[in-house]
Amino acid sequence: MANKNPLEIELCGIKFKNPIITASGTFGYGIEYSRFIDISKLGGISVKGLSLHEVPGNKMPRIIETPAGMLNAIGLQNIGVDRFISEKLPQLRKYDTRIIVNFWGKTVDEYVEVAKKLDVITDIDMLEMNISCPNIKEGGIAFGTDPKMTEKVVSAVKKNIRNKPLIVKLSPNVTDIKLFAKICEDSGADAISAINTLLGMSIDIDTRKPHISNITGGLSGPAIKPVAVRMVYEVFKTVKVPVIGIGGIMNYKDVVEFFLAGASAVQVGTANFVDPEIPLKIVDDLSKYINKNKINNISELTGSFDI
Amino acid sequence: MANKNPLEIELCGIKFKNPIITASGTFGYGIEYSRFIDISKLGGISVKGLSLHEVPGNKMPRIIETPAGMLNAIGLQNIGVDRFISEKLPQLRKYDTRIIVNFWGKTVDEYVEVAKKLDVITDIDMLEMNISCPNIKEGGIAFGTDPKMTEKVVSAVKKNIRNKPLIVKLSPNVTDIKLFAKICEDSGADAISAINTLLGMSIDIDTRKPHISNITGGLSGPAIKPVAVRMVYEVFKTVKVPVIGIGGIMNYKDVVEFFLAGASAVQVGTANFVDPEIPLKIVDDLSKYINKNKINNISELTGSFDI
Amino acid sequence: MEGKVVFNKRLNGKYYYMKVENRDFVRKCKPGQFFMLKTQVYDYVVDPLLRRPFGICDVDEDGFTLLYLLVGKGTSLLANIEEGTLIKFSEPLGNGFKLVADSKVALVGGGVGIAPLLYLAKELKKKNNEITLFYGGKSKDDIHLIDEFKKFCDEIKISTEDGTLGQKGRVTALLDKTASFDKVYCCGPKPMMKATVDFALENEIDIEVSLDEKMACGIGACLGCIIYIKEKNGIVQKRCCVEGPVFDGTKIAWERLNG
Amino acid sequence: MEGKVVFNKRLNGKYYYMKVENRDFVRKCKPGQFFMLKTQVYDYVVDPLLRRPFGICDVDEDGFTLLYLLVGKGTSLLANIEEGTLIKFSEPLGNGFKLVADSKVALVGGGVGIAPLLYLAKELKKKNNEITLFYGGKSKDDIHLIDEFKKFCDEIKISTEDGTLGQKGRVTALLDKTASFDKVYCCGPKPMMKATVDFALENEIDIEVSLDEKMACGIGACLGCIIYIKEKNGIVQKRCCVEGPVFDGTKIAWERLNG
Ligand SMILES: Cc1cc2nc3c(=O)[nH]c(=O)nc-3n(C[C@H](O)[C@H](O)[C@H](O)COP(=O)(O)OP(=O)(O)OC[C@H]3O[C@@H](n4cnc5c(N)ncnc54)[C@H](O)[C@@H]3O)c2cc1C
Ligand SMILES: Cc1cc2nc3c(=O)[nH]c(=O)nc-3n(C[C@H](O)[C@H](O)[C@H](O)COP(=O)(O)OP(=O)(O)OC[C@H]3O[C@@H](n4cnc5c(N)ncnc54)[C@H](O)[C@@H]3O)c2cc1C
Ligand SMILES: Cc1cc2nc3c(=O)[nH]c(=O)nc-3n(C[C@H](O)[C@H](O)[C@H](O)COP(=O)(O)O)c2cc1C
Ligand SMILES: Cc1cc2nc3c(=O)[nH]c(=O)nc-3n(C[C@H](O)[C@H](O)[C@H](O)COP(=O)(O)O)c2cc1C
Ligand code: FES
Ligand code: FES
Repeated sequence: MANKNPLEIELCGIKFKNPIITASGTFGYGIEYSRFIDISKLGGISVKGLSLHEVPGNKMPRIIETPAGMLNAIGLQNIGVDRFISEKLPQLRKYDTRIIVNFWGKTVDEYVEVAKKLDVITDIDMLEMNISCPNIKEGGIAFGTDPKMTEKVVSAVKKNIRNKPLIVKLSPNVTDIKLFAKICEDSGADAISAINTLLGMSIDIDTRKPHISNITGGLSGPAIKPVAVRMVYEVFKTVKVPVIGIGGIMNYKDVVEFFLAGASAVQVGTANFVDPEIPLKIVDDLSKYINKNKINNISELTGSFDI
Repeated sequence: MANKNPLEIELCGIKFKNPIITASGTFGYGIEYSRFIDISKLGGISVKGLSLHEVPGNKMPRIIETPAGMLNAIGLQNIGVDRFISEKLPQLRKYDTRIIVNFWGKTVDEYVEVAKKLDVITDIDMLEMNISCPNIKEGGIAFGTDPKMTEKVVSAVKKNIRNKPLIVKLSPNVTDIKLFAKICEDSGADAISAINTLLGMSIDIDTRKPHISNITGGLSGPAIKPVAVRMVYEVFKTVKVPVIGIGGIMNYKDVVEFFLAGASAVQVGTANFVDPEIPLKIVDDLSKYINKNKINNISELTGSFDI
Repeated sequence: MEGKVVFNKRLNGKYYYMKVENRDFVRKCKPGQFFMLKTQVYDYVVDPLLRRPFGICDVDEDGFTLLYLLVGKGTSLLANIEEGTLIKFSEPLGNGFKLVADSKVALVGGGVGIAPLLYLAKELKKKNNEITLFYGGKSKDDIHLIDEFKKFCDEIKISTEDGTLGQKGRVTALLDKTASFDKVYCCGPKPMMKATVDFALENEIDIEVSLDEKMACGIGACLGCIIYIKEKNGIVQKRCCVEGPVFDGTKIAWERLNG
Repeated sequence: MEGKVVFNKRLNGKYYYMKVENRDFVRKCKPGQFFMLKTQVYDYVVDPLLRRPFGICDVDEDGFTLLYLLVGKGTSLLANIEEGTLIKFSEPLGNGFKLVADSKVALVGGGVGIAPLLYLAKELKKKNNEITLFYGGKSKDDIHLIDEFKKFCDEIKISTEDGTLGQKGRVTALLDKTASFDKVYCCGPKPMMKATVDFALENEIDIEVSLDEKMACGIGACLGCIIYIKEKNGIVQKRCCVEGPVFDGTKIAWERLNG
C-alpha cells in the first residue's frame, strides 16, 4: 500500500516501526542515549542483560579496542530485574519504541525466575534470553555452548511464561550454530538473535598482562561481521522462527546484507559507542535505499540473496 | 651466551634462525616472493597446502576484503605433492630457511599417502597437517571439527611417518579448541599450529549475491587476532608440545603478544599481501625489542604473561 | 557535533595542542568536562574504531582546545590531522569541577593531566580566587602552556623529576611547604593524585580530582569505565564518564583503581 | 617502494588523475603492467587492509600516473590524499602488452579501462606505429586525457552511450567500419572486450586485452585472481597478476570469467 511504512516489520506478532534495534549492553537501559538522539525513532531497544539480583560485574579494566573491534569483559553488570522495573522502565516507557529485555541467570531456576517477573510487565514487549555470555569468571555460562543445557534452559523458561515472545540469543563460539538454533526452536523459542560476541584475548606487551582483568572478553564490532552474517544465514536456513541479525553493523549496507542473509530485523551494538547517531542514520539511509530500489517493505529482503 | 642469536628457536629438535614463519596459502610455494624480499632471512616458510593430486580450486570470485581482514575461498588449489617435489622444492631449497610443507586430503588414506611422500624428502624440515579448511564444497573437511575424525587422521599419519615432525593445524570453528589440541597431542602430534581461518560470509548488496562463489570463506587478518591469541593461550595451557601462533599478525608487537600467550613460534599470513616486507620488518623490530629489553632468547617470552 | 581544526600544533616530541571551532560546544561546556573525539576522520574506515576521551583544555567564544600526548593509534592519527579538516566529536560530557569563589586555591597538575586545569583556572579567576599552580613533569619537555596559565594564576610552581625545569623532584613535594589553601583541584597520574589527596586529607582541605579510565562509549552505557567510591554504606561503583571524571578525592577507593 | 604524490586531481565527479614520483619505478615498468597501491597511508591503521591494483597510465623520467575511478573504500581514501604525501606501492607487476613496430594498430578503451592505453600509445609511437584510438564511455563524463592521447594517436574516435560526446552508441560499433589493423589492444568492461575480441577473430587480427580480477596479493601467491585460458590440452588456469593482466584475447575462456 502506498502509505504503509516500508520499514515496518512484524516480529512474533509485534509491530516495529523499523527493524533497527539497539543491542543489549551497548545501549544501557536506553535512557542514557536520550540526551544524544531521539530514541523514539528506533525500532526497538534491547536493554542491558538483567539478572535476578544486582551484579557488580568484573574488575577493571573491562574494555580494550582491537583491529576494527573491541573486547569487553563487563561481567554482565546490571542493577537487577526489580530495580530495572521500578527505576528504569518508567522512564524508558515514555519513548515510542519497542522494549526488549535481555536477561540471564546462573541456574535454570534463576532464568525462569527473572523471566516470570518480566513476563507480567505490560510495558515490556519481548524477552531476549542471553545464554551465551563468556564473561563470567565462574567458568562462563555453559548454557549456550552445551546442547543439553540449552534445551533445558529454553524449555524451562518457555514453559513458565505466557505473555511475552521469547528470543534466544546464540553464542558464535560453537562448532555448529545450526544445532543450537534447532534446539532453541524445538524448545519453544519464538525468535533467534545471532550473534553474541566471539571469545577473544589481548595482551599488553609493556605490562605483560592481559588488557582486561578477566583475561578473555567478548569481541564485537565490524571485525566480526563476516562471522555474524554467515551464522545468520545458517540459522535462517535451519529454523522457521524469525532471525534477528547482530554483529558489526555500522551502516545501512550492513543491514541490507544481514537481511539478504536471512534476518528479519537487526541489532546495532558497538556502533553506538562510535557515534550514538548511527542507528538513526541507518534508519534514514535504509528508507532511501528502500525507496530507490522500489521495495514495498524491507521484509521482502529477508533471505533473498541469490546463490 | 654473548654471540648466540637471541631470535634462534628450536622446534621439535629443529633449529630456526628466528621464529617468523610465513603461513600456508599466503606465501605460495615461497619462490613467488623471492623477487620482493630476501626469503633466506625468514625463519621458515609453510608452503601452500598440498594434496595427493593437483586441485583446481573453487570458482571465481575467491576473495573479498572485510573490515581489517579478508575472506578467501581459494578451495585449496595446488599443484599436487609430486609436482611440488619435482618443480618447486628444488628452487625453494636454494634459500636458507626452514621448509614446512602444509598438506591435506579428502580421506584418511589420502592424508597418509601425501605424508609418506613428503616424509622421505630430505629438503623438507617439517610437515604441517591442515585438518581445518572450510573451503571444500563437498561439505568442508570434517576432520578438524569432529574429535573422532581428528584422532583418527592424526594417529594414522603419525604411524606412517618416521623422519619429519608433524605439526597439526587447528580450526578455530569449534566449541572447544582445547579438546582438539589434547586429542592431537595424544595422537602423536609433535606441535600444534593455531589458528586457521574463521568461517565467514559477505554479500554484495548491489548484486544480491555472495562476494565469493563458494558462499562462505575463511576469515583472516588483524580482525581475527583476539580470537587467535585466546586460542593460542588455551592450547598452550592444554598441551606440552610447542604451539605455533597464527592469526592477524602484522608487526613485532603482535608477535610478542602471541609469545606471551604461549607461542614458541609464529606464522605471518595475510600481512604478506599487505606488504611482502612485513615478515622481515618483524624480524628486525623483534631483534631491537629483544636487545632493548635485555632478553637472552625470545623463547623466554613463551607463556610468560602475567595473570 | 563537528568542527573545523583551527590549529594542530606540535609543542614538542610527544605533546600537541589543537583548537577546534564550534560555538555550540563552548556554550555548553564547563571546566573539568571531557568529550569523545573521533580520531578516524573517515566514517567508512573502521580502524581505530572507538572515539577517544580528551579533557577540555581551554575555550573562547569560537571554540575549544585540547592538549594531548602521543600514545597509540588514535593520537597518532590526531597528530596528523591538518588545519581546516572537519572532525567529529561529542558534546561536552561528564561531571566537571565545582567552582569556589573568593578563595585561595591550588591547582595540581602532572604531565598531560595539566590539560583541564587551564579552563578551570580561567573560570576560577572570574570568581575572584587566588590561584597557585603546581605543575609537575618528568622533564622540561612535559611542561607546556605556561604563558596561558600566567594569565590566570597568581603563582606558578614547577617541578621536574630530572630537574631540567623548576625544582628537581616530584610536584607533591612542593605542596608540603604550604597548607593554607581553601581547595585543591588535581589532575595527573594516579600516584600523584593519591599523594595530593593524602596532603589534602592531612591538612583538611577540600579536594577534587579528575580521573581517567579507558572508555568505549563515554556516555554511561557500556559500564567499561567503573570507579570505586566510598559511601556510608560501603564502596559503590561510579562511572568515570558520567559521575566523573571529577570526584571528591577523599572518597575514591584508590586501592581499587586500575593502574 | 614509496613516492611523493606530485598531483592528485579530480577530473570530474568520479574520475581522478594522480602522479607519483619514483625514478626507480619508471626504469622498471612496461606498458600494460599494474602495481599494488596502499591506499591506507598509515601502517598502523589496518582498514582497509589490502593494497589496490591500478594500471600504469603514463610515465615520464620522474614518475608515473594513474587514472582512477571512485569505487569504494580504497579509492575514496586515494581521492583524499593530498599532494606531497608519501605513499607506498609495489614495483611494476604482471605481464604487459607485446609491442609491435611499423604497424597499424587500434587501441580500444572503455571507461577507466583507458588507463593503461596512454603509456601504451606513447611506446607504440616510438616504434613507428600508426595508432587509432577507439574510446567509449557511458557519457562525456567518462572521457578523459584526450589532449594526452593526441600527442601519440593519429586518429581518435569517441563514442558515448548517451551521445553526449562523439558518436552515440557503443565503441565496438565504431570498429565495424574499419578492419585493416595489424593488431588490436584493448582494455575495458568485459562485454566490450569480448565484443572487441569477436571483431578481431572475425577479421583475423591479433588482439591483446588487459583483464581485471579482484586481487589480494598481486604477486602470484594467493591464487585469488584466476583467469581461464584455452590451450591445446583444454582450459587451464592463469593468474591475472602474473601471467596477466594482458592476455591474447582469443585464448580467454570468456564464459568462465567473473562478472
Ligand atoms: C576523561 C578523560 C580525559 C582525558 N584527557 C586527556 C587529555 O586532555 N589529553 C591527553 O593526551 N589524554 C587525555 N586522556 C587520555 C586519552 O584518552 C588517551 O591518551 C587516548 O585515548 C589514547 O588513545 P590512542 O588511540 O592514542 O591509544 P591506544 O593505546 O591506541 O588506545 C587503545 C584504546 O585504549 C584507550 N586508552 C588508551 N590510553 C588511555 C588512557 N590513558 N585513558 C583512557 N583511555 C585510554 C583508547 O581510548 C582506545 O580506546 C583522557 C582520558 C580520559 C578518560
Ligand atoms: C590489473 C588491474 C588494473 C586496474 N587498473 C585500474 C585503473 O587504472 N584505474 C582504476 O580506477 N581501477 C583500476 N583497477 C580496478 C581497481 O583496482 C578497483 O577499482 C579498486 O581496487 C577498487 O578499490 P576500492 O577499495 O575503492 O573498492 P572496494 O569495493 O572497497 O574494494 C574491496 C576489495 O575489492 C577489490 N576490488 C573492487 N573492485 C575491483 C575491481 N574492479 N577490480 C579489482 N579489484 C577490485 C579491491 O581491490 C578491494 O580489495 C584495476 C584492477 C586490476 C586488477
Ligand atoms: C560492552 C558490551 C556489553 C554487552 N552486554 C550484553 C548483554 O548484557 N547481553 C547480551 O546478550 N549481549 C551483550 N553484548 C553483546 C551485544 O549485544 C552484541 O551481541 C555484540 O556486541 C555483537 O554486536 P556488535 O558487533 O554490533 O557490537 C554486549 C556487548 C558489548 C560490547
Ligand atoms: C588466501 C589464503 C590461502 C590459505 N591457504 C591455506 C592452506 O592451504 N593451508 C592452511 O593450512 N591454511 C591456509 N590458509 C590459512 C593461513 O595459513 C592462516 O592460518 C590464516 O590466514 C590466519 O592467519 P593470518 O590472519 O595471518 O592470515 C590460507 C589463508 C589465506 C588468506
Ligand atoms: S565509557 Fe561507557 S560507561 Fe563510561
Ligand atoms: S592477486 Fe594473488 S595470485 Fe593474483
